[in-house]
Amino acid sequence: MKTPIPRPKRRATASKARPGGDTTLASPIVPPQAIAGRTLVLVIAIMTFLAGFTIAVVSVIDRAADAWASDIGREVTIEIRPLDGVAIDAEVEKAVALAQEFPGVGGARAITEAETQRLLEPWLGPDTDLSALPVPRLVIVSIDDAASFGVKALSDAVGRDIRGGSVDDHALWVDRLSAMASSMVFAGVGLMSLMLVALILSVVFATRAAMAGNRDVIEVLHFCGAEDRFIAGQFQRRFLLFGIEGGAIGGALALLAMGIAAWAIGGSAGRPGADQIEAMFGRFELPGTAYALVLSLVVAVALLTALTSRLAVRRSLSALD
Amino acid sequence: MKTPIPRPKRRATASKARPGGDTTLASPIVPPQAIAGRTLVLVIAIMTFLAGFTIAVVSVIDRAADAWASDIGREVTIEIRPLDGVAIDAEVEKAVALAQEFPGVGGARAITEAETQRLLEPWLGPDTDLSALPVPRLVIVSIDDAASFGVKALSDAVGRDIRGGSVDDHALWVDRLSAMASSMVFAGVGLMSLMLVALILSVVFATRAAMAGNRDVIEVLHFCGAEDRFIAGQFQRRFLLFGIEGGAIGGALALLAMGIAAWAIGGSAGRPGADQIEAMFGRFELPGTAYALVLSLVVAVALLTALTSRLAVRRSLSALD
Amino acid sequence: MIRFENVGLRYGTGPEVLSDLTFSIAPHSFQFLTGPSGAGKTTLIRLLFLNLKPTRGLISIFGKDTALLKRADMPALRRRIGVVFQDFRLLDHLTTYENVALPYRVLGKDEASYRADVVDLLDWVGLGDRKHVYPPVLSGGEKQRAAIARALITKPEFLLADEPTGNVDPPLARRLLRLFLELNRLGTAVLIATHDIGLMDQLDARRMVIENGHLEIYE
Amino acid sequence: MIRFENVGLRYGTGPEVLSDLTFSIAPHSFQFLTGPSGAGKTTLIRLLFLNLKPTRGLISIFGKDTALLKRADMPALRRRIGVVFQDFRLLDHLTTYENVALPYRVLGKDEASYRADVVDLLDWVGLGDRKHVYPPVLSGGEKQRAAIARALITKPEFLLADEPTGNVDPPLARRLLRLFLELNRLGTAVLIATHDIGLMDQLDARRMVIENGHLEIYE
Ligand SMILES: Nc1ncnc2c1ncn2[C@@H]1O[C@H](COP(=O)(O)OP(=O)(O)OP(=O)(O)O)[C@@H](O)[C@H]1O
Ligand SMILES: Nc1ncnc2c1ncn2[C@@H]1O[C@H](COP(=O)(O)OP(=O)(O)OP(=O)(O)O)[C@@H](O)[C@H]1O
Ligand SMILES: [Mg+2]
Ligand SMILES: [Mg+2]
Repeated sequence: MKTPIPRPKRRATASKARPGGDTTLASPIVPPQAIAGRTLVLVIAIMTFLAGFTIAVVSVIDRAADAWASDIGREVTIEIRPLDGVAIDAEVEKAVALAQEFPGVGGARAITEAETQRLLEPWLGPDTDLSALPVPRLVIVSIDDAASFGVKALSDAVGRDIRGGSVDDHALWVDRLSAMASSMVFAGVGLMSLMLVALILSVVFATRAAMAGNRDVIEVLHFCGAEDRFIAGQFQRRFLLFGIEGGAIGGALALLAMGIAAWAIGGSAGRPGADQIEAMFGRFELPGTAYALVLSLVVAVALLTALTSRLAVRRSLSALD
Repeated sequence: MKTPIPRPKRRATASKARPGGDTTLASPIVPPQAIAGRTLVLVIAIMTFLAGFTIAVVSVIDRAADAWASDIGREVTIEIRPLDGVAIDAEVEKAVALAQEFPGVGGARAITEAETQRLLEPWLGPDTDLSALPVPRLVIVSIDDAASFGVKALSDAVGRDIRGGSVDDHALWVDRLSAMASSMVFAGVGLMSLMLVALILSVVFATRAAMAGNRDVIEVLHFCGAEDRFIAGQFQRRFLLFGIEGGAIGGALALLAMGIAAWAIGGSAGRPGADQIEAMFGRFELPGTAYALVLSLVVAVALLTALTSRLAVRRSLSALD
Repeated sequence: MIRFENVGLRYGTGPEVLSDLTFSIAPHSFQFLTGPSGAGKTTLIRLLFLNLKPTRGLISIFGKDTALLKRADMPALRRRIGVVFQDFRLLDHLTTYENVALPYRVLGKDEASYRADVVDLLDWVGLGDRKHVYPPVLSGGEKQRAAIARALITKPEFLLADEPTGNVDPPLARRLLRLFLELNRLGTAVLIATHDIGLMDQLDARRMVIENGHLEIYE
Repeated sequence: MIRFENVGLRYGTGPEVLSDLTFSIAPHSFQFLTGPSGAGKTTLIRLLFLNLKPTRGLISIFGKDTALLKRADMPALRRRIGVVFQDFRLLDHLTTYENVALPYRVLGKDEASYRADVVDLLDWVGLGDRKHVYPPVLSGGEKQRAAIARALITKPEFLLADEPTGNVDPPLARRLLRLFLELNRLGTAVLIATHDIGLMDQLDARRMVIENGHLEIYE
């Protein structure tokens, strides 16, 4: 029998008859790695889930904090104390007119006596006749365009033009609430950074662990004359897939968990406590940025995984020569 | 030269002279596993840290929620409306006396007119003469022993004995706040369960990944006639150490992070917002149970790691025969 | 000591690699096992040290029917058998010395009690100055000798060596053969699977030849 | 084609494993490399396929001084060299067929263009019916033949084979030798490291003998 080395003629026929027609190159060059690969995907999924969940929570808090700060900041109150010999109703109307003309103001509204009475009821009892009392009247000024509105200018104008009038900009409350909100956001961002550091560390280490079993493969490919680029590319592709798989699972679960939380809280609308939570956090609707952030998290995780595997391959390769 | 096989005499001298005196059995039977082992420790540390941190936060919230609910629940207010022909001051004194006698009550205190005025100032302006007004008077009753105190009995007694008197037990507020607190605790416990599931999954998978590289070792030991118990024991011991190392690092970091958070918030006492946070969460002191929980978390993680490795060894072994 | 009766073995659903093997191995005996590559030598050795169960037939080892053996009894039995694997199976994280000492460690022996034995044996197989290096830096022949030393160190009652001289030069192969003979002289039954005709010709020993799944024995 | 001048090599701080090697290997030549176990045959082969850098001396491969080679140039050079490793180095997750086809895959060739070659070569080395199994279930000799097939498949200009017949029976060894000779006849320079005197005696080829770090050449 002739050795199989030079066979120009047989090769020609062979490519027609395909003697090995049942052989296919199904296996990827990089091994599928049952356990190490599955672990990597799982670790990525868990960490992406936790980080994604944190991102979602932090963005809900962030939005809520914004809303608190701006809701309160968007109103100032003009208080008009009754002075002897001054028609208070006329002053109130003047104040409303003055405020409405002011730049940046969306509208101004006087609080009626009935409303005032309701506000004071807990203190004065239900049957007090307010008209007999020197109760100050309030005008709520809502601000449309905070940039062009100047609380100082309004205050000056009110002091000048409205007798017994003064402006309360709720500065104390705005300060306190926005400080509290920013503390919560600060804590949330801190937690998120922690999560991201944990995410990066886990992904990098899990990838490197999964790569550790591949030294042989890298070596053999290298000795077969494969370019570094080729080898790194093979691993990068597979680990990119691991990263996408893990990241997508984790990210989807994070969004799902957030959705379930929103539904559970929404569903308990009648329950006591739900109102407080809703008041604090809004309707638990995820802002669109949260989706975008979670999505970019998934992309970043997949890229990180691929990059780590690439670096691991490069390191293995440069240790070889 | 004689083959080295039977040497009863030489062995005797040898054990004196120690020809191989420089040889020691330093290496553990189970390989130290540079990357896979380090990854396992890291994953354990990260997950323990996150779970520990969550436990700490949840126990702070839990304690704060308890405190809110009980602080509010520990006070009821008696409101005494002025009625024509009744000496209100006398009724207030009677109410204080009545309340103080009540079982479970720690003390009762009438709110002075000056205090009432301060409370009403935002509404009525600074210069109102309250004596001219039919302002109700309040008696704050603080409760020492919630078990023996019956709000209904007090309410009945007040209605019977004090003219114009009624009891406000803040039931609405207590309900609302305790619902809110329990919602937060519920969310926290949910998050904690999530973390624990993530922790268990990560530890189990990372351990199995680290074990995957050890099939050879298990096989060789097995073929050398090692008992299953011996092999499992070797691995279990090493992985217990991995678990303790990772768990201790993560647990310590979690407590440290909590400490830093407490310090940072404590240090910002003067800052606006800090008061709100302190009011909400107490002094950020970790309850002792949090330390105990984090510690038992570390122990549980270490045991889980060891147990997973043991099961992995057993599975490998039973696949061998 | 060892008895095979009508043993057949197939891997999975493949063809029968070994069929109708009937033979016995006496205590203190010395035999070569040979046959073309892929004939089933390694398979037979795996049957002999309880790493494979036969598809059919009866195997009894040290007088015990292997089909009736409980898992818990196997380690004790395996410790009476030494194996040199064709692919060495050294542990890469242990030094040569530690690899060879492994069977003693598994027995829970104190190091002082076997250190001299291990060192002497390593000297004999020519690894005296490679004691403290790890297998990945050993040459092929050095690995093979370490694997042999590990199989011999506890002087088992039955020694199985799978191609133990494939990676060493003829003088060294002769030296190793002397080691096997010495062990045999002390009472160990020895079975050496080999392709090396030069090695077999040095000795007038029983030859077991596997071909096409069948065993023929030339005493 | 290959030229060594005063090449010396030590591992780490150990003694010099090879010293003052001066020789050249001509294109189309055929030589055996032999020497006792641990002499440095594998080490020399590693120098020849750029897996090790010499501690001193000059190596030129295909006319290029290896000390001046850039990393980026090495893969192209390595592709002109086929290597049979002493420990086979097959990839366990690829079938025999895929292992042998690997050098083609690395070149980015289309499968249809080499399938027949691979199948023919596998048939020749007697692995025709083991094409689709994975290396862990191959016998020692089967693995060795797969490793040989992988080194030959692209008909490299220079073939290095480290102990390529240590696990096969003499008739199969002769058959494999014929394969190497055929390759040589087609223009490949062949270097076979072996302990097998029977194999070397079949051929009147140049013999390079390493002993105590020194090389002697018998033409
Ligand atoms: N685990 C397995 N699963 C399936 N087939 C196997 C397995 N192990 C071995 N074989 C096949 O069984 C046959 C006999 O293998 P074995 O290893 O016993 O041969 P051998 O006589 O030792 O050969 P060599 O001399 O080449 O080592 C071979 O064809 C081999 O491919
Ligand atoms: N990476 C390494 N580091 C240190 N020493 C090594 C390394 N590789 C081999 N050696 C030592 O160098 C010497 C030569 O080894 P080499 O593998 O070249 O021998 P060989 O001639 O191929 O032997 P064999 O015929 O047994 O395969 C041996 O003593 C070996 O222990
Ligand atoms: Mg075999
Ligand atoms: Mg070698």
